[in-house]
Formats: sequence, C-alpha cells, structure tokens
Amino acid sequence: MKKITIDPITRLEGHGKIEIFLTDEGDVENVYFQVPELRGFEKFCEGRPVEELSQIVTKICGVCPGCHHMASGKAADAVFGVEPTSTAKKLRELFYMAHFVHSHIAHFYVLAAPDFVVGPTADPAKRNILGVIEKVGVEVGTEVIKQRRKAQEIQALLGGHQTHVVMNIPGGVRKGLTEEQRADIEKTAKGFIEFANFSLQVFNDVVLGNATYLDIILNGPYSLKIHSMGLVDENNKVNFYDGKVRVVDTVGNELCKYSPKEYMEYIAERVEPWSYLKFPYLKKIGWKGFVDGQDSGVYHATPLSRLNAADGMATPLAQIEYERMYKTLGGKPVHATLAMHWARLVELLYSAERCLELVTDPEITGKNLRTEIDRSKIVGEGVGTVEAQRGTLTHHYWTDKNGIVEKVNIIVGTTNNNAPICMSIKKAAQGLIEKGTEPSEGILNMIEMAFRAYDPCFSCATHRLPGDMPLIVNFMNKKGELIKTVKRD
Amino acid sequence: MTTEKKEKPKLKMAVYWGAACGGCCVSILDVHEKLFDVVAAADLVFWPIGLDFKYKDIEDMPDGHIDLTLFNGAIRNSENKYIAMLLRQKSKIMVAYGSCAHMGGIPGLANFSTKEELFDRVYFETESTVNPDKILPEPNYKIPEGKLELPYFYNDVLPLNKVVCVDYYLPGCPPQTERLLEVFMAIVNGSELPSKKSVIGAYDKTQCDECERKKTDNKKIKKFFRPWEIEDDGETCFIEQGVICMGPATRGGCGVRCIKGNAPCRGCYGPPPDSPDPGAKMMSAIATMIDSNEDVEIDKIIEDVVDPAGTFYRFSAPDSIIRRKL
Amino acid sequence: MSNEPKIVSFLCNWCSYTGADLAGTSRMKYAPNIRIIRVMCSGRVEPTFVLKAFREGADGVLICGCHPGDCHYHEGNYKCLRRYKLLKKYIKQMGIDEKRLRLEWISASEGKQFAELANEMAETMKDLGPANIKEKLDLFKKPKSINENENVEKEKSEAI
Amino acid sequence: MEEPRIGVYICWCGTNIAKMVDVEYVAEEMKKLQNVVVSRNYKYMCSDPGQDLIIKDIKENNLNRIVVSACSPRIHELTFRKALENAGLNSYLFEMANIREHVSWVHTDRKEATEKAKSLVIAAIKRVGFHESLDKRSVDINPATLIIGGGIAGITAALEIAETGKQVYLIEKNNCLGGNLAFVDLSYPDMSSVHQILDPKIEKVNKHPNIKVFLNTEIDEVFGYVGNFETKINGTAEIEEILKFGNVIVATGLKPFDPSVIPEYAYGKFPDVITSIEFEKMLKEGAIKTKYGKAPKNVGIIHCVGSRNNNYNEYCSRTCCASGLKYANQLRDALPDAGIYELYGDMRAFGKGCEELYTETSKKDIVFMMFDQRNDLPRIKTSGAKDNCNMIIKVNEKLSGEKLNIPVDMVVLLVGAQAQDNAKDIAHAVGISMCGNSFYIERHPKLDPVATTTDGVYIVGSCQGPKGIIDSVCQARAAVSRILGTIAQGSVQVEVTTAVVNEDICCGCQTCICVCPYTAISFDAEKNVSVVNEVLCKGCGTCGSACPTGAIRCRHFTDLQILSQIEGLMSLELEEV
Repeated sequence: MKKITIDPITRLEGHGKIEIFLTDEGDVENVYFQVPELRGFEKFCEGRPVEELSQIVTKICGVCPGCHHMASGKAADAVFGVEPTSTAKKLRELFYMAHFVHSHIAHFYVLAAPDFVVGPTADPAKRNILGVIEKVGVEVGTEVIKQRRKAQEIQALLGGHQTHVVMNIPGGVRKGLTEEQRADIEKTAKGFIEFANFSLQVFNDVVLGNATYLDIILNGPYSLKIHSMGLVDENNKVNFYDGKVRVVDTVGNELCKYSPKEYMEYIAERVEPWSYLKFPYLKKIGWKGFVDGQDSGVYHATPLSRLNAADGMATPLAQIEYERMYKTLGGKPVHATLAMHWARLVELLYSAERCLELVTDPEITGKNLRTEIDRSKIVGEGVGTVEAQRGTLTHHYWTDKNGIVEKVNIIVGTTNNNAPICMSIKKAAQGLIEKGTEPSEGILNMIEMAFRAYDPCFSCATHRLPGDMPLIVNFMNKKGELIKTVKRD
Repeated sequence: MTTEKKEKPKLKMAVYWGAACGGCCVSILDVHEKLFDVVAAADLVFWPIGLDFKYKDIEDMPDGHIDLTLFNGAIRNSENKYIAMLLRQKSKIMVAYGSCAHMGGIPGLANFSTKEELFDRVYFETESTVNPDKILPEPNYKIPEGKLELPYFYNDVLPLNKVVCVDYYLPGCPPQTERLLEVFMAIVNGSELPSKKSVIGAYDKTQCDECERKKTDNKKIKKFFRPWEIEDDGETCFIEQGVICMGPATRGGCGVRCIKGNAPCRGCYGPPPDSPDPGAKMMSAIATMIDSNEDVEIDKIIEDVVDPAGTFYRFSAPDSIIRRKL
Repeated sequence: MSNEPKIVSFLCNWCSYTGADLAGTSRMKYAPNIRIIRVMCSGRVEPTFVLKAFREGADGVLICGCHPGDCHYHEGNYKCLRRYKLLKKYIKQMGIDEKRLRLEWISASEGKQFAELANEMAETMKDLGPANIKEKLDLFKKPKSINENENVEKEKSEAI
Repeated sequence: MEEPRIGVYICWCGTNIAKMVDVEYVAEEMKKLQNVVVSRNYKYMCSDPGQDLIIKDIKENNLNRIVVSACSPRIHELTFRKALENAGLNSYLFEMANIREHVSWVHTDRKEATEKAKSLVIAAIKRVGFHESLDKRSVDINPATLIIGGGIAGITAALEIAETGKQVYLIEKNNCLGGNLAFVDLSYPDMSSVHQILDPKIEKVNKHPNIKVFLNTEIDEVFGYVGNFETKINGTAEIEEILKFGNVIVATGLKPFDPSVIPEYAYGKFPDVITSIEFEKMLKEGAIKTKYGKAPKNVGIIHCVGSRNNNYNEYCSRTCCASGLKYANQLRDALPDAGIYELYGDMRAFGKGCEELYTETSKKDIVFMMFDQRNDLPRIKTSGAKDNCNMIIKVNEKLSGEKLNIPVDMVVLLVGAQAQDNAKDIAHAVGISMCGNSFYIERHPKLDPVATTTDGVYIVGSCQGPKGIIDSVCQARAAVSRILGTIAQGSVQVEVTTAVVNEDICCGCQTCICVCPYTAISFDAEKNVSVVNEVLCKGCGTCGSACPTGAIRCRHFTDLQILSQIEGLMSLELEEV
C-alpha cells in the first residue's frame, strides 16, 4: 500500500498532517487528517481567577484571539452574575466586528484568492498573494494591507493590545471611547463597507465570471452534505457576538435552536487515538462515523453554515448579497465547500455595516463602562458563546464562591469542523487522485483547497498565508518502506 | 575605472513555531505595509504558517544554511524538540521569538499539572466529551491501512534554551512589531549585534520606567484587590491601588500596552538582566509591601493573593527555578 | 551523609548566627543536617534563595531572624515574615510540602533553642522523606547535537 | 573580572576542630575544585605564623581570593581581613567557613562532621569567586563624644575625655546626675562616704567647659557611622538640637529589681519590709526607724532578692552580698543591741577587701543563716499578738536543717540589678545587640569587653551586666582610652557593605524607599531612579530583597554571591580539574 504524507500541512495556524493511503491499485483507500498538538488550556486554567481567563485564553490562538477574549469575557460575566452595561456591550461588539473585518480580509485575499484569482493549478510560484497582486494590481494589494491594518488599529484602540486583547473585565470593559476616536472609526467603517463591496465585485468578476471556477465550486469534488450550525439573533438573522445557536439539517429544516448554556445537551465530542484534536458531533443524532448525509451527526460551523442556519442578514446590503448568493447557487442550504469563500465575503460586508451602525450609536461614547459586581451574588458557573470566524466558539467555566476556576470546558470553532475537514479531504482525494497515476502538484493543491476553504485554524485548532506548496509524496509499500519519493518544486 | 555596486545577498530567514498560538506569526504580519521591505530584504525559506516547505526541505539543507531563524512557541512535544534541534543545526542565528520560546509562556502554565492530569481532563473528564472506551491519542497507532504517528507529549513545557543553544531572545506575547523591525533591520544592515545569549528588542529597564501612571513611594498594601474590585482611576499605579501588577519586574519594550488598556501587566516581556527568577523577585517585592507586622493580619492579607503561581509566573513558569509542579 | 536530609539555613548575623555560635561555644550537640548561610538580616533573605536551595537539592530550608521587635535593623525580620508567608503559599502550589520551609526567631542568647530547632527540623525532614527536587528537575538533559538526540524510547520515558 | 586564584586554609584550632573534622582530608579534597590554587591545613590559622602562611602564599602564588575555614567569622573575620591587607589584597576578597562553632563543637560523628565541613568550605570557595574589591572609606573622626547615662561610669568617662580638651555631650534621662550611686550612703569594703567621691565629680562635670549636660533627655535615633554620628535631641527647653560626634559611650546603668513580685517577702504589704535603696535613704538621713518611728529591735537582711532564681533573674547581681555585709556593720554601729540576721544563699564576698569585710562582720555578733535561694525562699509573716515583734521570718536554715522563726521589726531586701526598661530602645538607637537579659553584648567577652559589634559604640558599666563602682569606672576608662586612640589617629576606616542602585536597571517604582529603616533611600525624580545615601545605609540588605528589578545590589551579599554559596553547599561530588 502506498502512503502519501503531507507534513506539515502548511499555510495553517497550528500543526496539521494529512496521510493518504492508496491501495496497490492506487485507489484512495483512506485519508487521515491529524492534529499533532495539544496544549490543554482546559486543565491549566484551573486555579486561576476567572477574570484572568479572558487574557489567558486569547493565547489559545493569536489569529483569532478576539473570539476567545469575547467568549471568555461573556462566560466570566455569567460566573459573576452581571450583565455588562449597554455601552460596554456595544464597545465589545464594535471591537468584534473589526476583528471579523481584519480576519476575513486576510483570509480572502491572502489565503483563498490565490486559488481563484491566480488559478488552482497555476504555477505555484505565482499562486500566492504576490501573484494575486500581479493580477489585480499593486494598489489593490496595498489597499488590502491598509484595510487590514485599520481593522487591527481599531482592535488595538479598544482592546489595548492589538493581538492579545485586554478589553474585557467582568461586567464590562476597561476603556471607553472618546468622541474624536469615534469619529475616526466612523470614517474607517465607511471605508470597510466600500472595500467589502469591492471585494464582492472582484469575486463576482474573477470567480463567478469564470465558468471553470464556477464549475469547480458547484460540481467539483468539494461538496459535503452535512448539517449547518450558526448563531442567530431573535429574528434568526446571522449574529456573531450574541444570540442562540441554531442547527439546520442537510435539507434546510431546523434541527434545533438552543441558548448557548444548554450546549451540552446538543453537542458531544469524540476522541480518536490518531489525533490530539477531538471530534464534536450532534449528540441527539450520535456519532455515526466519518460519513455525511441527513443521518450523520457530523455538522459544520463555518461562514457557509452560518448563512445556511440563518434566515438572512441583519444589515441591508449584506441581505442583498445573501439573497444573490443563494439564488446563484440554487437555493438553501448550500453544500458546496468552496462557496464558503463567497459566504465569507457576505459576512465581511455585514461586519462592515454593523461596524458603522455601532460606531454611530449615541451610546458608544457612554461613560458607564462597567456593572458593579456583588461578591454575594457570584453564580459560580458560566457559558460564553460567540461565532468565531472559524465556527461557533464556546467557553464554559465552573468556579468556587470567590470566582476561582475549578473546571473549564472549551469547544473551539475549528474543532467543530474537524470531522468535516477529514471528510472533505478524503472526498477531494478520492475525486482527484486517478487510479495508478502519481498525483500532480496541482492535484495535491486542489486536495489542500478542500481544507483551506474551512479557513481552519489549528492553533485554536489553521489558516493560510501566501507561498507556493512544494510537496513530498512518499510512496510506501505494505511494510511501510519508502519505494519512491516524488518531490514537487 | 568603474565600480559596480554589488547586490547584497538576501537574508535567508526561517520562522517556526513550537507550542504556540500563532500570535507571534501575526506579529510578523503586522509589519503591514513594511511587509514589502521585509520580502525585499529576506527570503523566507521556512514558515509553515505561511509557506509550503516541509521538514524534509530543512533536513536537506547544509548546516548553517539559514541566516536567521525566529523560533516561536514552547517545547511541548518530541516534534517541537526535533525541529528546534534541526533548525539550530541549519541556522547561523537562532532567536527565541516571543514569550513561549523565551520562557515557556502561557502553554507553560501546564507545568502546574502533570501530563496525566492534563490528558484526563481533556480526553476523559471534559463535560462534553463522550469517551466510554477511555481512548487516548497514541504516538504510534495501528490502523487497517497501516500506521499513524503522533509526536510524544512531554511531561513539562520547556523554553527553547532548555533543548538547544539560543543566540538571542526577543521577548513578548507577542513581540511588539516595531521591536522586531528594529532587530530585523539591524541584522539586514549587518550592524553590530549585542553579545550572544542576550535579550534583544526590549529595554533593560522595566515597565514602570515607561508607565505613565502616577507612582509614589507609598507602596504599602493593607488589602489586595482583584481588578474588578476597584474603581480604577486610570491614573494611579495599580500596585498602589492594591492590584498586583508585574510591571516592576518586567522589561519594557511593549509600549506598556496592557497598562494603557487599563489592565495590569502580567509579565510577558520577562525579567530584566541578571534577574534569575522574576516571579520570585516580584513575590518578594509584593510581600514586602504588606502593611502589617501581625502574624494573623498578614495571613488575612495574603489570602487575597489568590493564585501566586499563576500570577507571578504567568509567562515564566518553565524558565523559573522550580519549573514545574513536583 | 548523602542519603541524610540536607537542610539549608539562613541566619541573621546579629541574633540567630550569634545564637548558633553560642550553641557551639556551649558545646551543645545537634544533628549535622543543617548547613548555615549567614546574612546580615533576615530581611535580606528573598524567595529566590529559598527556591534555589530547594532546586539544588535541599530537603528543607530554615530561616532564622531576631525575635519580633528585636531586629538589629528595626523591622527586617517582619519583611522576612511577610515574604515567608507568601512564599509558603507558592511552594504549596508547586507541590512542595509546607513543612519543608520554616521561619523561627532565635536570639543571640538562644543557643539551646537553636540546637533543639536543628534537631526538630532534621526529624521532620526524616519523617517527610527525601524531596528529590533536584532529581525531578534535572530529568531533561540538553542534547549536544541532533545526532545525540535521545532515541524514541528515551522520548517515551520522558513523555510518560 | 580576573580569573579567581583561590587559597584555602583549614584550621585545626588545636584539637578543637581537628578532633572532629578530618582537616587534612578536607584540605586535600578542596584541591580538586576549580580555581583553587593552594589548599592547606594548619594548627592555628589565627596565630601570626598562620597569618604569615596566607600572606606568603598570596605573594608567591599571586592568589586573589582567600578562604579560611576555622571558627566563627564573628571572632576572627577582621583578623584575617587585616592579613589580606598586609599582603596588599583587598580585605573583602576573603570568606570564612565556620567549622568550629557550627561543626566540630556541635557534632559527634567525625565522618558526618567532616562531610559537613567539606560542604561549608566548598560553599565559601564558590562564594568567594564572586567577591569584589570594596574600597574602605577612611573618614575623619569627629573628636566629640556622646555619652548616654550620667551615672558613675558616664561621669567618669565624660571627665576623662573632657580633660583632654575634647567635647563631650552627656545625656541623662533623669533630672540629676549620679545615677544609682547617688542614692548610696557608704561604699564597701572601706566604708567611705559615697557623696565625698561622687559630688565633686558631678560638680566638675556641670562646670566643665568641654562637657555639655542634657538632663531629662532621651535620644531616639543615632544616624551615621563611626567618626560621624549625629542625633537630634529635645532638651528640657524643648528646643531641638542636632549633635554631631565621632563616638558613643552607652552607660545607661541598671534598674533595681522590684521585689513586690515575690510573694514570700510581702513587700508593699508590710511597711517595714524595705528595699536596699530605701534603706540607703534611711542611712543617709541617719535614722534607722520602723514605720512607727521606733528603732527596730531585730533586723533581717535577705540576700539574692530577685537574683539567682529561675522565677526571677537567673544571674547574680554581684553587689548585694557585699552591700549586705556593709549594712550589717552600719546597723551594728547604729544599734549596738539589736539582733541582726543575714539570710543569704551563698556568701559571695569576692574582690579586694571583701572577704576581709566578711570575716570582720562575722565577729560582730551577726547571725548568718543560709537558705536555698532557688527553691525555698524565706517567708515573712505577721507576728502573733504575744510575740513582741513586727513580723516573723520563717526560714529553713540550710546548714542546720532546722526550721526557724525569726522575730524581726524590719527586713531589708537586697534587691538585685536589672537592665533598664528602655534598654531595647537604646540598643536600636545606636545599633547594638542585647543578650537574653537585655544587657548589651560586647564584641568579645574576654578580648574586647567594652567595644560592640558596631564600630564607634562602646558599652560601659552595668548596662553590660551588674557591676560595682570599681568595675564600672575601669570600663569607663577603658572605653575612653579606645576612643582617645581613634581621635588621636584622626581618621578611621568604615565598612562599605552598603546597598547601591544600578541606575541603568532601576525603573523608579520606589518600592525600596519606605522599606529602608534608616531613610537612606531617596528618589531622584530627575533621573527617575532611587538613590542610596551610603552614610545612612547600615547594609541590612532589606531593600535589595524588596527590589523587583534587581537594580539594588547589596555589596558583599549580592544575589550572585549568595546563590553560588547555596550551589556550593549542595554540590555533591567535586568536579575534577
């Protein structure tokens, strides 16, 4: 039997490894996606004062620290039994929208675009952000970096620290917004909206305008019929900061809708001996293996699933794009893995619009930043859930009467997608690797495109930056001896 | 006679992470527009987060092929350690980049519990986990199709210098991007570097030197407070408000970012020169400030220091004198 | 001697060290486990020293200063007391038995009390058994080169 | 820093160390240690030949670090430092390992003692490697002297110094000079009148141009160091005055024991049970009378009141026995027919002429009775209606073993001596130590009895332990000669083991400032760093331990020195060279 090892999977945060097993005939027998690392925050957060966690858990992931900061902050509020002041809530969400803008821009242009703008099987040396810039022009490249920077700057301003945020304190936030700061952000937010629209235009022209790409998206080996999870507001519209978790099945009917603190009734995690990362699934359906379809417990939590799980977007422009997307892709739910890129852009627009809404809210410069905590009212348990860019993120804390952490449970965005990623890769491999032939570089890249779409983050479990992808394919015989190495360069 | 200007050879640079969060890599990205200058001055020959080179590529390089390696993340497992040693051998300058590589960082908090406790919690006890067969990840696992390997998970988290010789330390969680650029440019321009083993991209003086909050000699503490217990005026030294701040024992260079965000310093930039154990130094300082000579009262006051290990060793446990729970 | 418990003791120059000298001049006998380091004042003793002593293989650490109110430097012994109490909380978290660290007041005239204390401390350490802190923390050796990297078995033993 | 070249010397101290520690073996072992150039053992390192050995080696092997392993540094550190200086080596490049007081004298197993000695020496060697040359500062001696206490000791010292033309400040907490002696009528053994000795001296002091007397005055803190002390005092007029002086003599004397705490003696219950002080007053007034104005028919004199008894003071107060004899004589002269009973524990008539006084007295029809002053004190009871006496003393006579009832009209209690109530405050003010009974500790009990471990501060008279006039005067003059010696030199070298701030590290957090007991640290807002005033710093090192950055170095007790000492202490096997 031959074994193809892709190690490490590059262009992803954290560590990942793909093992492709071929039969002697060269059919793909099985594919394993392994996460070789564990840090164990669940354990070592024990004994810490719960208010410190929002600063500790950002270190789960330096790419989406804001998400962990928010989930943790909300869980801590619950532990102390306090509601943040409405100004505090709005500041948090404002920060969070900026966080989404920066991340989604980065992913689309730096990580996804190369495959479409430059082309999935194009010269690897060109298949990166620099290649993208060549195609769309330097000023666009600079604009991408500028917009991302501005989003980072808003985070730094509100969060104190542009990466490992220190914004939240139980009951509210540590720092307010001055009028001139607010005015700046308002300008920036308008810029975001323009840029989001521009980005959708790019996607429209370059991707949708290209029959081949559209075909890959719709008919490529990139679709997986699984359930969709997402956070929705009281009108079932997409919301990232707050709301209820809604899951719709493969045909678009609501499977369940629950408030985050009930998550344990709906979600369970499975351990596989060959990966340090656990595999969540829908508890009520149960674990049926790495299989898709209506009866499988496997679900995904991604930009696409969020749109699938909601009835629409809460902001006007995004709502229009939402409808256009589903119209183009033939109605809800969409299972085309690559449509995630489109969904991500719709979310980018929403984030930008929401950003403007919040920053123009009169309360945003309010001085009442924090609700007093009454020691006697400490609840001792709290769940905090937000939508991370890479899926529904849940932090669950148990503390003693002084708010010292006794137990922690965390289900990270990408973890939700652990099983789907494995399956997508397998499916892509099976669809793309032709019997008996050694897979070309382009093929291998198209295999990686399968997980790239999830924008997986394996430090909170991966992500991607520019660069081409030389790949070593090891062909092994049954004894596991290396027969031949094909090296792509 | 014509003198033709020689093209300076581009710097070969590698970036790798051990047990890390990716924040260090993001801090490199955060050079923003300067990214173009960096790319112009250096070839990134290895950067898993960003570039598609495999371990094999490194193994094939001649020793000392890489000019500069920024190693971020701590040593948590056999893979981290192997790559660290591999990169050490292939690199002229090995920089421990960021708190985790420098001192163990946040992953180092795991040293307050054993590996077994960690696994039990993550794979058995966590409330949402269903694992009736008590399955644990295995370094070597037989599957029908063959064998799957995972790195060995070590008992404790180690800073980089515990497994390889480190030339420089560039502290911070993550390092302030300006500091990185200063160092990077210094190396590119071939300007003289400080003596080996020293910390670069940070100041010798600690946070207080830069901190704009009002400081007096009134460092007397009758009661310790947690940040949410006080009405922070945003102007007075945290310690003088009874809130523990690691600032005094922590190098400057970050731009007192947390304190500017009205959060007390937690020490990610590590100790100033010749301070063997920043946690112990800070414990000593804080305890000295306790404003009582009465046995019972002192106990009472210390009750409010709820988590000494996690507070004074938030980032430095694996690099401290007692580096893990015994 | 090697299997005998080792106790590092920090004594202030004015009271406790003089007290220990008095035990000597009075030819009082006590267990040889204690090794004395002289500091001018117990106020000079900082957690770093205590932790270092444990790290280097001490089974117990004993700090002695002047009686409350008698400090040659007014209040150094109180500063010591405060640090000691916080330090105790820390070492407990790190899994070091609190009884391994002790602070006592010994005046210049208390040679007898010092001798008794030394014996008591030695007894406690024998009851607790060896701390083996050095052994536990020396476990991970830094390999000279990649070729010398421990084989998988060694890795395994470290991993377990 | 240059590569250390260390010389190690293991002292036998005759057999004191050698009998319990294998000194040859230890010396041999040390040769294996890095940087150890010579390692020897010798009978008496502190002897001149011993010191010459070191000096010779320093010169021949150009050693730059010395470790002597012998007795306590509190005894001979200075001796050996001098030796280094004589060899032209900075005296701080020296470390001592105490293997006598801390090893040979306290352990019983030679093997274990040797092992321990070994590790102590290794520790010293590791430490000394990090020692630095410290320049002793030589400071001019202010010729003025502060004397605390205007008793016989203080007065004597004051006059001695003033006579040489040097300024003296004499501080007395009471409203008159003379101290306890002022209450005494006659002095033993010659029965000469005290006021004939004392009054002229007091008058001379009050008149002396070089002596400034401050009555009703107590000092609270003395700043500075030998040669350059200063203190603030509030005189009677409540005007603050700053005194500057080069040396201090502590002559605060003693306080009589209060017998009311001894139930047996019913002091305060029976008006005719009186203390020796009260009796002296009576004698001075020239009339020995009971409360009812009658001359007592029988008088009891009880010794060791509050002395040599575990419930009170264990020590002997030294003057009571002779005073008791003195009283017997004075009583006999005043009341030829009275019955006089001396109840004593042991008769300690030591000193010139005192045994003679005892013999003389015993011939004067005085009844001497012995009791067990530790476990069986006499008891004073009321007399019955028919006994014609004031009180009955019930005593178990030790020599005869008989239970006796002694009828008396008056009992004189020979109260012992105690340290002053404010002894501790004075000790803190001038920076000296006290022993268990709150008497001050001398630098060396035999070789240096009036000096203290604080340079420039001397202790004389009963504040160092109970004394009679003669001893007090001797000590006073002894201290004076030491002081005049230093004044004559004009300058003196001072310790420099003070704290110092590294301004490149100090972050200006100001943690150290309120930590210093001597307000020696101030904040330089300009530079944003702390600054140590080395004149005020006494080198306790507390600021060093409080400093979160490590910017404060405690000279000669640096982190590095202590940490390497710990390593040495714990190092199991010796690395070969």
